Amino acid sequence: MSFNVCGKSVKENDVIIVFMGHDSMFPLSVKEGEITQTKYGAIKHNSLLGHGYGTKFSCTKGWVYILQATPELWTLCLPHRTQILYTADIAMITLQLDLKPGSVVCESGTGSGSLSHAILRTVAPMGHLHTVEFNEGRCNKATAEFGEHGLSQYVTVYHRDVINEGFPVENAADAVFLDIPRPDEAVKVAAKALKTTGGRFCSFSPCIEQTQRTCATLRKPGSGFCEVETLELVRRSHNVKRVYIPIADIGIGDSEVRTALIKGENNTSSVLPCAYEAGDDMPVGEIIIRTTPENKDGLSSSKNPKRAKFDMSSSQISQGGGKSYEKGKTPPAATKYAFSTRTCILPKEIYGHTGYLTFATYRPGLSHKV
Amino acid sequence: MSFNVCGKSVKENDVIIVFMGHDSMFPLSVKEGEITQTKYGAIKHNSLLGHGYGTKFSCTKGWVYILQATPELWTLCLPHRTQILYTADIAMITLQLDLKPGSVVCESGTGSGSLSHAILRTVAPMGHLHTVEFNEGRCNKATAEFGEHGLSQYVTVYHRDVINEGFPVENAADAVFLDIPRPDEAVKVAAKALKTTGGRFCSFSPCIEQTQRTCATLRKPGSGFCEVETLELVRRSHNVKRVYIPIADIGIGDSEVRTALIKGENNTSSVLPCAYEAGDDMPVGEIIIRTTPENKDGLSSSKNPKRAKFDMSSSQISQGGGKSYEKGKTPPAATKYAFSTRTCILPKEIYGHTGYLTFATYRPGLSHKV
Amino acid sequence: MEDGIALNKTVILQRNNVLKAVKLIPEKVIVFERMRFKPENAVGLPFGSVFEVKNGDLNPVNSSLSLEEMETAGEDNRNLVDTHGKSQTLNREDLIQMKEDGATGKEIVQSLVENSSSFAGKTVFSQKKYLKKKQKKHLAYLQLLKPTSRLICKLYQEREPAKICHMRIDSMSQLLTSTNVRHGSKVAVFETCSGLLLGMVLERLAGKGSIVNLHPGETPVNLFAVSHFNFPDEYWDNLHSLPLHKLAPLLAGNSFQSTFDESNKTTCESEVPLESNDSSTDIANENNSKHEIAIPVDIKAVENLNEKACNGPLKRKLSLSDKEKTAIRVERQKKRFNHQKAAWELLESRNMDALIVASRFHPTPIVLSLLEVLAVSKPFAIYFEYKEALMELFVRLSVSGAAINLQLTDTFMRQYQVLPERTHPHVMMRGHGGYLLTGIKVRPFSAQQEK
Amino acid sequence: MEDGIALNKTVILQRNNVLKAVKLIPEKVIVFERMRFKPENAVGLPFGSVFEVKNGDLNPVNSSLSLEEMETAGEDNRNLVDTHGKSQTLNREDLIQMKEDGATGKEIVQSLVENSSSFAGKTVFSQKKYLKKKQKKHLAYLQLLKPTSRLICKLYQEREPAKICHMRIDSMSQLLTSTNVRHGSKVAVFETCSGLLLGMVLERLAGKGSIVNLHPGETPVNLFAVSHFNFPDEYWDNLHSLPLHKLAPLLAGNSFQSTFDESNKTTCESEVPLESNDSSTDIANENNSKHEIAIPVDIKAVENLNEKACNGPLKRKLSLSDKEKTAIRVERQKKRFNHQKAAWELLESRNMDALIVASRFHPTPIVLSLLEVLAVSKPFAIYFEYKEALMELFVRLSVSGAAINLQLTDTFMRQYQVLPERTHPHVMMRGHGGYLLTGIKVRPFSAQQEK
Repeated sequence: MSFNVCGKSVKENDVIIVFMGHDSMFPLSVKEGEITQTKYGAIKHNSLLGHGYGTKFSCTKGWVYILQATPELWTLCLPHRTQILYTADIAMITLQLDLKPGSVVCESGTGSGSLSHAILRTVAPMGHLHTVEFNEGRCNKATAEFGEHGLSQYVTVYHRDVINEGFPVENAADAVFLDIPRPDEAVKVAAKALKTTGGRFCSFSPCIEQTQRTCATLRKPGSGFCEVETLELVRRSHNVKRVYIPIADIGIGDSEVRTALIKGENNTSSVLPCAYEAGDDMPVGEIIIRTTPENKDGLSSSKNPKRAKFDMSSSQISQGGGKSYEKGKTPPAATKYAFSTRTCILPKEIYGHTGYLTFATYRPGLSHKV
Repeated sequence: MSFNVCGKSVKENDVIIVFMGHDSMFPLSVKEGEITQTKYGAIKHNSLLGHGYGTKFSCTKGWVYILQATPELWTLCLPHRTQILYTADIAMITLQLDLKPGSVVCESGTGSGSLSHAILRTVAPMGHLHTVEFNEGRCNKATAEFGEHGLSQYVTVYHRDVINEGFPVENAADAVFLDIPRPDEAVKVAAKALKTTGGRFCSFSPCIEQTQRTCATLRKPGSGFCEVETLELVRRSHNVKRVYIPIADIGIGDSEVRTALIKGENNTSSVLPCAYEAGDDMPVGEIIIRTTPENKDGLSSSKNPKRAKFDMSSSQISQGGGKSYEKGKTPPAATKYAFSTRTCILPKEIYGHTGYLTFATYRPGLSHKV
Repeated sequence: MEDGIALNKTVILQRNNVLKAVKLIPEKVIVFERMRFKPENAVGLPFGSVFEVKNGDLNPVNSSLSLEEMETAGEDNRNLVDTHGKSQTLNREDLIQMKEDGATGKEIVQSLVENSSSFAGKTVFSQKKYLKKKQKKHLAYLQLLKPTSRLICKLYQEREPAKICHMRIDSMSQLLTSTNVRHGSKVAVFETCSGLLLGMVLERLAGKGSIVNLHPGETPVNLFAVSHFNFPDEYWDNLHSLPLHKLAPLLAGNSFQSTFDESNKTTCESEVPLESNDSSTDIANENNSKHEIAIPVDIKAVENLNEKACNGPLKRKLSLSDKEKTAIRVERQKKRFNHQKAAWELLESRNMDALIVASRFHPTPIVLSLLEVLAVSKPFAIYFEYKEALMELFVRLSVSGAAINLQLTDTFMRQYQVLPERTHPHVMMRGHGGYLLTGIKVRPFSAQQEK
Repeated sequence: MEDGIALNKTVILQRNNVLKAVKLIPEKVIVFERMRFKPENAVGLPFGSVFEVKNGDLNPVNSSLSLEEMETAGEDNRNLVDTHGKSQTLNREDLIQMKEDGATGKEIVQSLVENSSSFAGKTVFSQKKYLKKKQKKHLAYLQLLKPTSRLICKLYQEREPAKICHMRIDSMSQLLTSTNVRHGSKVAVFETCSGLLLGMVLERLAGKGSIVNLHPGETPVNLFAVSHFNFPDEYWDNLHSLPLHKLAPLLAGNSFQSTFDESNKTTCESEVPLESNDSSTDIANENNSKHEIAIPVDIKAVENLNEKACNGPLKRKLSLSDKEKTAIRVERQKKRFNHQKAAWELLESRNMDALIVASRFHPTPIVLSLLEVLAVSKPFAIYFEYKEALMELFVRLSVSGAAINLQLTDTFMRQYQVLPERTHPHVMMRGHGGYLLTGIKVRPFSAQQEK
């Protein structure tokens, strides 16, 4: 397989993704006779041949999933040679650069090729990517990777200094993307590379200073650029979890107290936890009643306590829990409650910033905006 | 009442908050004999006297709540003379400036007095606020307001240009707060105002350029400042709503189809909406079944359709809905479903930016950081 | 497509960040932002051209109105006295009179400046701000832009968010990227986003590959957004629509013939979608009827346009004889039948490359069913407005083992004002923006060496 | 309190953004970031002083180590060849030997630079970065800071977020502000945040007003954070603790006498909190036992410290006779009884000025009950880690009409690196941060002229 053509099962020279877990995957180029070691044991490439994509593959100490490579998976596990661009930014860049099959794109620098693969996916097979990188080592590695991924015919990698030497094409690009230290100094060469009939421009900068200079340069009268916009994306990935929230004892275990509160003149019945019977207003969760009050440490001893479960919005609570005391049975406060609900939890640490994206339209001679 | 002393009911000269709705409140200074017009009719001040705070007050065309003034309510309804500071920023400033009763604070500019009231609440009665404003009109209005609010003894308002003339006190302040166009030029006078034993500094700037210069000035060797930190707060207020999500017809109404899917070899039973019976995994909502299929436009005609309600995590669904077809009754797909859940919705537009807060510690002679 | 503004094509009108998509029909008056004009004068000019509306026509202008750049700021306001609008001596009636007398926008703005007692006392910054405000209001300038995914997204996001389930442009971009949509993909789509997603997918397929467009009711309800893209006719051949309620029969192993024999009767009798039972569908229908089926003149065009008619309606009416109407209906039904058959066969092969769902319906039953037709190792992406529904789907998919790399995400999109001395995030931002669930379908049971 | 570093007071230790609160006990060795030292040398110096640890002692230093400022950046990296750490000729053993030979941190860093083959080839920026990294690692420098609300919040937020229910500093600040806490307020608090909130409230009361500290179980579980503030003794007089499970009897109209007569027996027999039935309380208890009750020497101090003991435990042990122990226990119980009585009376008057709840327990029953003791027109603020519980409370309060100005909020807190040419938000930020519900209690029924 390559990034460009997909079979249903693994073939010699395919680049596959070995998926061991959400944050644990790696790319593998399948070569007859080779063996790759993983934490789940060895993978013999020969036994990979013909294995169906998207199915489990047994190693000696466990199993993994074998997946077809996509630019998105590649982004998650490519060898980092530089800071790379991630999915949210890549998606926005692709859309805002108006990319589609047939687009001609100039990129600098190539870096680790994270964005390049996504661009190629979108512009192939009729389009072309001219990608410029001034670090020779990276340049060579990227070229090799594109070859391995079957993308060579859609991309040309150039080793050059874009600011001083410019892009390799003129009046040819539909879009230019910059991810370099001094993007403002490359605005001119970007304009030169773009078609005189117009095109789109994007610069990615981690720092606001580069962004400020780039915007100022783009807005200079006569630059040919207009519709300058800057934005920033913070993508957050949520974990869905069931949480057990303990319900504190406010002292309604005593039946006299309970009676006084509910029937008394204090008008407080609506404010007490017996209000959990209210039914209709009850919400996004359920009350768990530990029916064996002896089991004092039920919650701490197990994350999934054996429980009698009652949904508060159904009428069952009144039979199994809440209202029972009114029928003369044991007051439910003698048991322990916990509230259970599904919730979304953000990871403790998240990426709070990747970079500023500055977009502009190149429209020489028409650079005014109403 | 004043901001500083609270009675239980309204007295002459009290400044009260007339609360008509979440985004609709205004302050009122109660004066015998006066009348104030509202959209719910006239408020005669005489009948306000003695009215209990936190209770409803009837106007001719409706009613309002009469509330005690607090700095937070004042912030929501004060007369805007400038851009004002809001609760999240105010709270952070108060905490990070180490304010407490007894603190001496210098502020510039006074602006509309939104922050000033919060500072006074915290530093009174032992502390003092020196607040500087270079616009004479605002200066006078703020002075008058502080008087009206019973705060005069804790605050002094100065009409001066803080950058050129400095703060009115030297070696006296525990904290300095700046909200002026060129805060970097006031760093020196801030240092002068602060106690030589040390203190805290904060500058609020809407733009990053001011923030950059302020940080650079604070970090200059010999400035006396250290622990420079910049942060930004975006506070979002959620609406809690019940939403009704329609369930699309995927064509399981036909009992043959249903039978084939559930009992067939296609192994797809787990993927169908009858899977709503699964029970334990069901979630944060409920299915509403419109039991009268004739009532075709039930959902559109009313936001709260008359409904037979079944909670999906209770076993009742199997009797009332999902499983019934297995017992030879009408397949439930002949009825229409909707899924109902509580959710949080952000307003269409929210404040995405107020300003950058830069904090620093003044510690002359010890301005290094390990 | 690069040839510039042309009649019978859609353009995007822009004035002061207000966007509108409109088809340029010869001689037909366009109304936009209180301006009324015919399109003819714009024909042949490049996209991006600026026009002033005068006497109901578009007049190309080339003045540099770049008011964005104001070099200085931060002047203080110690001497500012708020005049509460009392400094302007021209009143509303004066302005109306001037316009009736044929004054241009520029002349009006000039008069306003001359009659402002406070203008001279303002700082340079304030003067420019004042000028800009007045020019915005009084200059009848507008720009004609080329419709692109980006602009059409922006247009819906800003103007009619309810018609695209309140999706923001960042979610839209991620739907396409995370499902690896590209030239030649076979994509299953269920959307109630006015066709916007279909249009974006069609653009990336660029004439190769296929879309199976599942839709509620009997006929595709509202594909208005697709018509904005000015796609070449052959693009439409890749769009195959099928009612969602045919999905369960298909999955149950029924044949196309048996499933459609019955329902076709119903379809012929009533063309009204059966699912139109809430307000949002109603709006869609209304929209649909507004832009009714195009009626072509010669017989070749009939075929072409009818084909489009099945997918995306055009906007023109002509009076036709009953016979002609019948012929067109028959032709249309045949086309639809062929597309439905193609859709059926694509789904039956259970080998789709991507699945995208973005609708106002609960995603769980739809996604769980459509996952059946997605090939293993292929990505899917689901947008929904409320987190709770996606949380449910997330848990179901996790438990089932049918998908890996599951991610429930939202994106915080901040737009910035980057101007000298005034750089900061936009003060107002869109709050409500929806959630995405993405993942990759796998076969959960172990099958070493499945070939 | 401004007098600088003193023994028997708490200070905050800081090194490379790592904070720790520690009480300076005479002659007692402090362990912090692998450094071990006695506190004596710091006594009398101003807060903020920097020390180097040498031979188990603190040595004041005044070198300007300000490495934050690096003036240039943006040099390109075209000639960079990654050496993967092979450029350093000193190995780990060499460094250990140097330290054993008594080399200072500075000397070690200097050697590292001299033995780095790539240092000279680096850009100025990279050189500084390298130096900073090495200095951080090898210089045994630390700073002694004054404990303030801000630093104690930061400390818990960074080091032990679970002990303060994962509350961030922005939420903490808003809890105090939105409830209008000030000198003289009567505040009802229910927290399981190690006493951090109680400490912050006590600081703002500054010796006037009262806190009623409701707590789960029979005795206040963990008030460790309060002891960090170095409050004067009289501040503690304002803190009155009462078990939460006395709340319903109080609201039911029971008398203090009748409610406590029974339960006091139990209390005397078992001091273990009854509510300690999940892991988070267990941690708290452990913590509590680690910092056991201070045992004073003279009889006056007994009273003082016992009082504190009821509220916030100190850290010292002495061996005492059984008789002394009994005397102390009796004294303690008497104090506690008085505080409970004061708390009871405050709540009974149903005239509290503010209500703050921030715990790991479901807020609904707690808040609905405690609202009963809040005066009308007074604000309350509730923190909870999960949105769903607050959504529920929000709806209940809305429906009941008992509160207005209800706001369910979360805050997006972004920290920035503002350095020349390198200004941007921090790349990593805290994700999970909890939610706030704020509002004002009102009397929902109409009562014109209630006096």
